[in-house]
Amino acid sequence: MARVGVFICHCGENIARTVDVAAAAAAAAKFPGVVYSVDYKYMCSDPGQQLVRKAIADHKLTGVVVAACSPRMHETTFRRAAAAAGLNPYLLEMANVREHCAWVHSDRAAATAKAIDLIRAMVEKVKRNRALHPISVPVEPTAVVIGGGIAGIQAALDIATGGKKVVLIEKSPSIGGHMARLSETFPTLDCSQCILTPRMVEVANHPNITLMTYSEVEAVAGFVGNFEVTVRRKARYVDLAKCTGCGECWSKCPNKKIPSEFDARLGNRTAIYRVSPQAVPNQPVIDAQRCLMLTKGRCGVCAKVCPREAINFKDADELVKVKAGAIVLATGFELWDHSAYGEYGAGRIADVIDGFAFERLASASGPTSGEIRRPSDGATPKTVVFVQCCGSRDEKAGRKYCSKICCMYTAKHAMLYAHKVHGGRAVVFYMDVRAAGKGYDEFVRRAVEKDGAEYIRGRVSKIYRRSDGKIIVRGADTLAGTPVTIEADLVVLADAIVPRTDAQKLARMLGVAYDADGFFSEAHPKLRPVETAVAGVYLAGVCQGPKDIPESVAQASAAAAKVLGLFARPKLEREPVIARVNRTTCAHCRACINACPYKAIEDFNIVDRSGKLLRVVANVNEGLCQGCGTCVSVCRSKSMDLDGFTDEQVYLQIATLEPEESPLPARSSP
Amino acid sequence: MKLLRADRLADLAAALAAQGYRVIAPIRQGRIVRLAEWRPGAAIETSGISANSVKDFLFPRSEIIDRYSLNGGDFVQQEVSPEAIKTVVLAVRPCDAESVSVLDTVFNWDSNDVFYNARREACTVVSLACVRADEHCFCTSVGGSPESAEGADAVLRVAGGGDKFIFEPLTPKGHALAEAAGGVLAEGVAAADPVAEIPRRFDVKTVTEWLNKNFDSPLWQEFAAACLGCGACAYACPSCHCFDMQDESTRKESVRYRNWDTCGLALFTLHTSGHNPRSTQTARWRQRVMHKLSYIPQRFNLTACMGCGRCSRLCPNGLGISETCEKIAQLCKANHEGRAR
Amino acid sequence: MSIVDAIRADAAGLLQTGRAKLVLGYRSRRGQRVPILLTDAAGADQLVYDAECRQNLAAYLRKPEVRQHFPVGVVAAPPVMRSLVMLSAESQIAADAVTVLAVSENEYHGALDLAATVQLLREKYANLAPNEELLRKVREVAAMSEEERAAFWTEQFSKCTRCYACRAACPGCYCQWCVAKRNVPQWISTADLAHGTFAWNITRAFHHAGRCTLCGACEAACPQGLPLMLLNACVAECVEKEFGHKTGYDLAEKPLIGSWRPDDDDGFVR
Amino acid sequence: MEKIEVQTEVKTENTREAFDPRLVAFVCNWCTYAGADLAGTSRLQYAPNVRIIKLPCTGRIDPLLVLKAFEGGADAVLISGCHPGDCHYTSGNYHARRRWSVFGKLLAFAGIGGHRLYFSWVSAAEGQKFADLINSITKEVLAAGPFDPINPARRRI
Repeated sequence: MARVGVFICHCGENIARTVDVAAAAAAAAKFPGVVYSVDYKYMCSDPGQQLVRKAIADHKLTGVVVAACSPRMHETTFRRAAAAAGLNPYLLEMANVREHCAWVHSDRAAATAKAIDLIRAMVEKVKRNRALHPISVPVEPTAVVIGGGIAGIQAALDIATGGKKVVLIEKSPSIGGHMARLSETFPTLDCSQCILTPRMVEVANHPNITLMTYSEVEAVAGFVGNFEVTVRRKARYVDLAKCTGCGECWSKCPNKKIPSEFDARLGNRTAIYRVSPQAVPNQPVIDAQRCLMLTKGRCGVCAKVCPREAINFKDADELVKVKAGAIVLATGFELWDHSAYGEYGAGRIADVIDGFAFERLASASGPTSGEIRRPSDGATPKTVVFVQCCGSRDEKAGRKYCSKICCMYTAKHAMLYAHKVHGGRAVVFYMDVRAAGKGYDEFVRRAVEKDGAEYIRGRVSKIYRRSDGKIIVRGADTLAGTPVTIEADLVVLADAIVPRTDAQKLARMLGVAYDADGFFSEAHPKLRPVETAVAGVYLAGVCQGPKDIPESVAQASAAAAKVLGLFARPKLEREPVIARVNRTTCAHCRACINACPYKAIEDFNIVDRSGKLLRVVANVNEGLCQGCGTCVSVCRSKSMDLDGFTDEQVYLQIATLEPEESPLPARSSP
Repeated sequence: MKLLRADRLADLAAALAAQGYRVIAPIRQGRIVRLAEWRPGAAIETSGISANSVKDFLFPRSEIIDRYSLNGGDFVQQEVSPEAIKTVVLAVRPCDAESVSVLDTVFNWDSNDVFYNARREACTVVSLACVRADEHCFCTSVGGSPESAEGADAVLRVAGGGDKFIFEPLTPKGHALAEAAGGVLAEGVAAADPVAEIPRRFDVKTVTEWLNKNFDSPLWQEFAAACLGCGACAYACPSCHCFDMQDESTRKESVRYRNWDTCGLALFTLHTSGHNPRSTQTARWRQRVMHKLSYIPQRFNLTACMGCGRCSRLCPNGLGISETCEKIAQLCKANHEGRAR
Repeated sequence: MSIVDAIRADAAGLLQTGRAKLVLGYRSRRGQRVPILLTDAAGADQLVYDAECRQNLAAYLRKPEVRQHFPVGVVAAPPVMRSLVMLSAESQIAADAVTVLAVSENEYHGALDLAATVQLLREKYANLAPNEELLRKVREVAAMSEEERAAFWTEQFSKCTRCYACRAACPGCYCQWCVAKRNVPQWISTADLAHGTFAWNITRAFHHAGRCTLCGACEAACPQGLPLMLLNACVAECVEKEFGHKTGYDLAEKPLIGSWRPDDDDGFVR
Repeated sequence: MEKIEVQTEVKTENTREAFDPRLVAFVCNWCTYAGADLAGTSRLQYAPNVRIIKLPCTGRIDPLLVLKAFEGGADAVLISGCHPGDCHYTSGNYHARRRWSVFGKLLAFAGIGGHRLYFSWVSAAEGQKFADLINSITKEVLAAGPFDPINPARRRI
């Protein structure tokens, strides 16, 4: 027989003012199964908790209902108190008579009646509660970091320095990401490569970091503490163990006119190439689509000149399985392709470029060695127009959000231009200048006041090349209320930041949610900004939303702290609210397997003693199940149930909320 | 001799209703004819056989047999009296009327079922001898006949080529009914029309003998092959009488229902352990046939099949007691001939 | 060769070659069409087929007595073919467990495996003509006032004896433990009083959302004449209109209830 | 198939007696329950007719729960959870939405219309929306009258 104790909190006057707590306690005392019922001024106070502990012991309670505030406030408090008295904490439930009753009603009689109903429902529920025990899952103390940009680098270094193993997976042949392509960084104007390169090298040399460049995640299985990540190591055709990065091969490669992705196609590279002189690892890779040997079967110059015999034309993709306890997503971003804007020349005007192209023009290691020359003819532009919000904050283009960093880098571009081309004219079209951040607004002011950038508030409606080669930028000055036409030599569009095109594929692999714009969703926008809703998967950098470098680094360190926290204990404990299959009655229709948002349900073979397959049924993986209960609802035979919210518990809650006078049939059918 | 014009059947119903009877009669509802409470204006269909049987009004599909109320922490048992409304069931088939004897027996053999008996006491059964039968009727094969009066309180017999009925009261209840009918029944003389000819399909004694010896026959698998395991046959059967008990409760009270149940459903014999002694539909169908034609005959010297043919008529899959019995009879005949030779 | 002759020949062939150990078909009995389970090719000449063959023979595939005879041949009209595909998608039958003797009112398509059956369905039976009479009745009920509709269903459900003939006749009802059997908790009252029969019939209809092929076997099996197809058609209409879902045309079909799209109807949500 | 419109209009000529509607709300733990908490902490007043039953996610809310609530005499049932895309469990509410889309139409067809069964998305931030929702549902149910005692879904006396 159930022996339930009911504890009704006055919450000072908060509850007692509206709910007749004494009447509620008296009513609860009469509920079937209730052996103890009391009201008290402050249940969450020490004496209040002591009341619970003592009653559990004195009355041999098998269940406790605390009628007080929202369980979100104090459920943990009271469950701890129950546990201290030797009662399984999951045998305690809270009836929310403050937020859901006393605070939202003024009619004392109605509020009291409602409070009694809420308590009765919880008493009925707790009578069917089962002792639950936190689920213990072993943890593989290795983290996989996906993406080798600054966020991934930071996360990897922090975790590795914390003493745990890291596997850093990077899609391209070198780590460094977009930051490696920048010239200088705002607001300090320090050289991007100068601050990044040491970090890249540290990654390569760190004993706790395994670096997998030119590799992509192919599949993810498992769950927090026990992921298995399948990585495709793409064929590099260069044996990293043998290659010293001497450069003989790429200097002799006959195919020299391949536009360099790193240099925003403003410079060229060879078919066997290093991404950049600072690449880590500092060894080349063969572009299989461009290599004459690999495409046409003749050439092989690189192999001939290589002093270490490191070239292997027979290299093939390789699948590697990595076991990991946590995953950090740092897949970064790409720029939106402005060729969708027909009014801006649809990407066909060579001298209308994006921000990265300008970074490469301004970079000392770039194709122009840091001189600002326009792509079409190499001339030094006398007038440069910068257009902010190109694709951002534009519903028409499908992106309502602000890309966040463009205001700052545009100011930086204008400033760098002024420093490099004396007497040049920099015009910036903007919607708003968003420069919140330490030293940011000052930086923009400097661009305007010291370096003479002309800021025009308004959108650009059209960009085209006039027959004389000038690029005509038509727009509006909304402050002056006049149309503006600028004759420019170069136009730099601050294209929107968009997630990697293949990010959604990765999200689906992991079960991680992404928002309407394709950025990964954090578990909570305020309180869990680096976790995803999938336990053990964390976010770092722009893959979660537009960010600048310090923010990306901060989030990466936060993600690393979360990973180290997870790895601090050899096993992890999870809330035992998980689904269970009744194997006797499961019909194996696989509806639950299809519906589970976590892929936590799998086939399970029931075999006899000789190993012969008898039946296949569904099985819940305790480590993966998050306890949403979607499987319970799609199960037609009710062979699935959810601990903590079982069918029986919910049924009794509903049944007891019927009006008291709710009758049973008075008579049989005649 | 009391006579009733064929077109005055509804008047008889009206007269009885006026005398406080609840009148149950075969009435068309959609695509089927069911025994249902007669309301003024409803036509009584006498041509075929109703989908449900008299059983529905003696042993209803759900009956409250116990009731408790909650008083403080204690349950208090409440008095539950059987629902027994003075009822007449009009123009049912002789096979239906006969089935009442089986029900009388099974509800009274070890203890007296007060619920059944109260309803039975309050119920007057008027059968209508069959002048027509369909291809599923087989009463003559199980010892019945289209003009049997067994179990009936009064019999209607078709006369004058169908334009009138002879009303023949048989029991005090039947006579009381005739009195209540008053002027609707007229005195007169008529000769009953010939009853339907229903060929004998099998000899029930031979079948029972075979059943008594062949519980383990592999043929059961074949007999039951087409059975998908529902309760259509048992619930339509006038003599099937198995039930289950279920409790239902609210905040203040709880009731215990006696609901129809059937050996055709797997749940019927399922143990709490998960073991089911009748784990296959083959075993369940065998139970149904055995119960009717072996166990009840052995125990009560009765045949629990009236040959109404409802099982064959309603089974979507063509099973029926007669189908199985015919197969058994053929088998016995073949065996017999084989031995003779 | 007539349709029936072709079915007989193929059924006999399947049994003779061992491609099937059992053939599920129809025979004639006292003017009714009833199922026959053939294990011997010699019995194939009992097989018949016409529009009166209303049972969905796919329902037999849940019987252990039938499953022990896998692989089986099944005489199947388009709705039954769709049921077979649905059963395969729901992992109730292996792809090689069934050979389909694919037939329609005026054509016989031969003995096909499930993949070929899907192809046939897509090519020739992608848009099965709706039952106009049924739709007319659905519209009639839909047009009633809410009170009238409640009264209509009260009367209909009051006939239900909970014999579960509808369940037995339906291939989609393969759960050994139907929700109607559950008693901890007892979601569906077993008493034949209104609430139990309402809960049963509504739950039955809902459980077939996106799975029902409108074969009509349940209604044909109902001994009390409940208009079950009205409920089935109402659900099927919603499923097709709102989600473009038609079951039984894809062996890898995802269940309708148990999958979702971000652009699913949101109009009814406040 | 041509679209079938189910009549769900409440007859306005019906004059209903005043009564105290009973509203059972099945809500998810992460959004609507928290939204109702916010209504509380913001001291937003709403009709005391609602009884909240908390479940982890709208995905957990089986149609059987709704049938049970109606059986016992609920005048209206509300199902509420996270907005599309906001589900704590990523997609439980999407599953729920599809389920309710079908089930709502089936129930309407069987005689339980729109003024008995309500669906809403209420986020943890929408305390006001929750309060408004309860008030408007209570008002609508008052106008529609008590859940028909002879509705087939009701436990029959």
